[in-house]
Amino acid sequence: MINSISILREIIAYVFLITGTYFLISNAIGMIRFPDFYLRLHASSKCLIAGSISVLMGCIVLEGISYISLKLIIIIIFLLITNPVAIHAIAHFAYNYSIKPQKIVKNDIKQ
Amino acid sequence: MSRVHKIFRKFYKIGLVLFLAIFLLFIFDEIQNLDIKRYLSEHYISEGVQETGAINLVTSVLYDYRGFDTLGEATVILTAAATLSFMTPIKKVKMLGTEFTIIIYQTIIIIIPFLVVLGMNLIFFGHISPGGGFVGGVILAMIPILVTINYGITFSENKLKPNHKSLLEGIGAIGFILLGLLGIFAGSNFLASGQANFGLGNPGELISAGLIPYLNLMIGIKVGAGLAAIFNSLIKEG
Amino acid sequence: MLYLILAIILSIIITFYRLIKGPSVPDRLAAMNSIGVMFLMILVLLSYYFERKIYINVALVYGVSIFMNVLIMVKYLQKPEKGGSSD
Amino acid sequence: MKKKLLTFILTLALWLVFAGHINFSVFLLGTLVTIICSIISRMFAAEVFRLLLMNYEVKVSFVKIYYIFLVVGAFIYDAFLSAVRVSKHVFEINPSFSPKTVQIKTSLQNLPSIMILSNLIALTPGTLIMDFNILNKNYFIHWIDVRSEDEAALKKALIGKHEKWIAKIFE
Repeated sequence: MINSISILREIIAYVFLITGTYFLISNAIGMIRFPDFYLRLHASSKCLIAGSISVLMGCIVLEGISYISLKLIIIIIFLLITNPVAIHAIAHFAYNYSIKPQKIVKNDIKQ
Repeated sequence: MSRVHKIFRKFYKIGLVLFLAIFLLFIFDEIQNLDIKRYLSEHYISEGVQETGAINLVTSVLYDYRGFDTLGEATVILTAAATLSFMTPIKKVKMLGTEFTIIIYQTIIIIIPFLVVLGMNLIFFGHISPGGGFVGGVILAMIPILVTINYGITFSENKLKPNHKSLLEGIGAIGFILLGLLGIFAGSNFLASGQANFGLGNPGELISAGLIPYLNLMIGIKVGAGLAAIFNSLIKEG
Repeated sequence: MLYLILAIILSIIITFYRLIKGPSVPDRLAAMNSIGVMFLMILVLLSYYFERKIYINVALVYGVSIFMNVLIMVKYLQKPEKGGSSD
Repeated sequence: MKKKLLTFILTLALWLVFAGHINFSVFLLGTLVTIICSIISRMFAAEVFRLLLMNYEVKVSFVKIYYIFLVVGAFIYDAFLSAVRVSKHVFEINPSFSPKTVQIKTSLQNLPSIMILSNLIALTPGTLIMDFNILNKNYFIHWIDVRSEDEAALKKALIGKHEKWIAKIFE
């Protein structure tokens, strides 16, 4: 009984870890394949955040309840607060650097 | 002709880097296969915990066995901060920079208490977990740097005066030397904590390892104040 | 666990192409940020692989320093006056 | 006074998590560090824990806790959904995009709520904030793929729903 629960926990943990690694690899390939700067930034924000959260969640499931999993939760909260802000800072910097989005369909910003 | 020259220059740089990498690889391979018996490192690893009382071996080497070298490293930061504050102009030249939006301001305000707790934890737990005075000082120095890039140099120097920073740095340096002199009063060498038996305690508790936590605290204060002073004077020069 | 670490190292190497090639400065900044977070994941996974879980503190400090790095770079980098490669 | 006690307990809990074990000496040092932390954060930022400093009744606070869980759940759900969509674009053979920049006006007043809404917008499927105007409270947003006008209205409604939740917490 105990053995099957530990096996189930390992399976859940590795599912989380493998999805996280998949998101990180898709971030790396998207950074190369996308044609425009802002599109690359989309790949770099969403896939990066989801991948890192998924890897850390896998580590928490592998660990169980202890001080180390609390530290990992603090890392998750820190990444959730700071990483979108860092991406926003880079996008704002590029907007001031006068990089225009290419292939635009409709533009609502009054020039 | 010029195009050939340009291509040659590009490949010359790449070839230089590759040559250096292969050279370093051979050197590391040689170092791995050397037959020198490492008496000193084996002594540190086997007896370090009992002699100094600190679980973290790096800290026990840095503040006990080689404490005098750490004093030398700390002097480098003191000299750099003193020289920079001596050379900067009194009149503040504003350095150009992109304006941040209100979102980034708000995030930085939320992060500041987290940084204080993290830095203090790294300093005070330097002898039983990874960390130490240098890293904790850098984390604490991030707070004045963040305030400087957020609200500008004038606000930052109004809140934390440069004189106070240099006073804090002096307290760190002099305190380190005074703690070192305690070893001489106890009848041992300069900067001796393990040899002079200053209450080593049980390894793994907060109050243990003799003088090492206090030395950590002094180094943390000194590095934090010094780095903040260096950053502010570099920004002011423009 | 080792194969996951190798996969993340592979993705770091792929992202390095954008860091070197990148036509403009913000491209390089975005590549630098993503390489930093990927390396943070490697630090967490390595502490599990060697079973020294106390080294998660290193990952915390590294995560703080990435954020600082991006903010200072964004603050003090400027567009060159003439001859810059904007488009 | 009650709110100050709450901030004290939160910072002390952070210290104990970092410390790794609970002891009498660790606890004593933690109180000292918490006092130093409150002094420094008072020096630089007056309104650090603005959410906790406000006055409200017991029944209202339970409702607020429910909405906090809702927002955190929306955070993580949006992150995964958007990552799946973007990674679907990555592995297409001929990726086709229709990007669009748009501006959205918010009705939020507090600065922390604006920050949290911007974090949420950075994670909803295919949006990215380029600029924020403090006078008009306008977000300039870059969207990755919007095929038609209906889809745009749908996504604007999604952002409006998040905005309503955050307004329940902070205002």
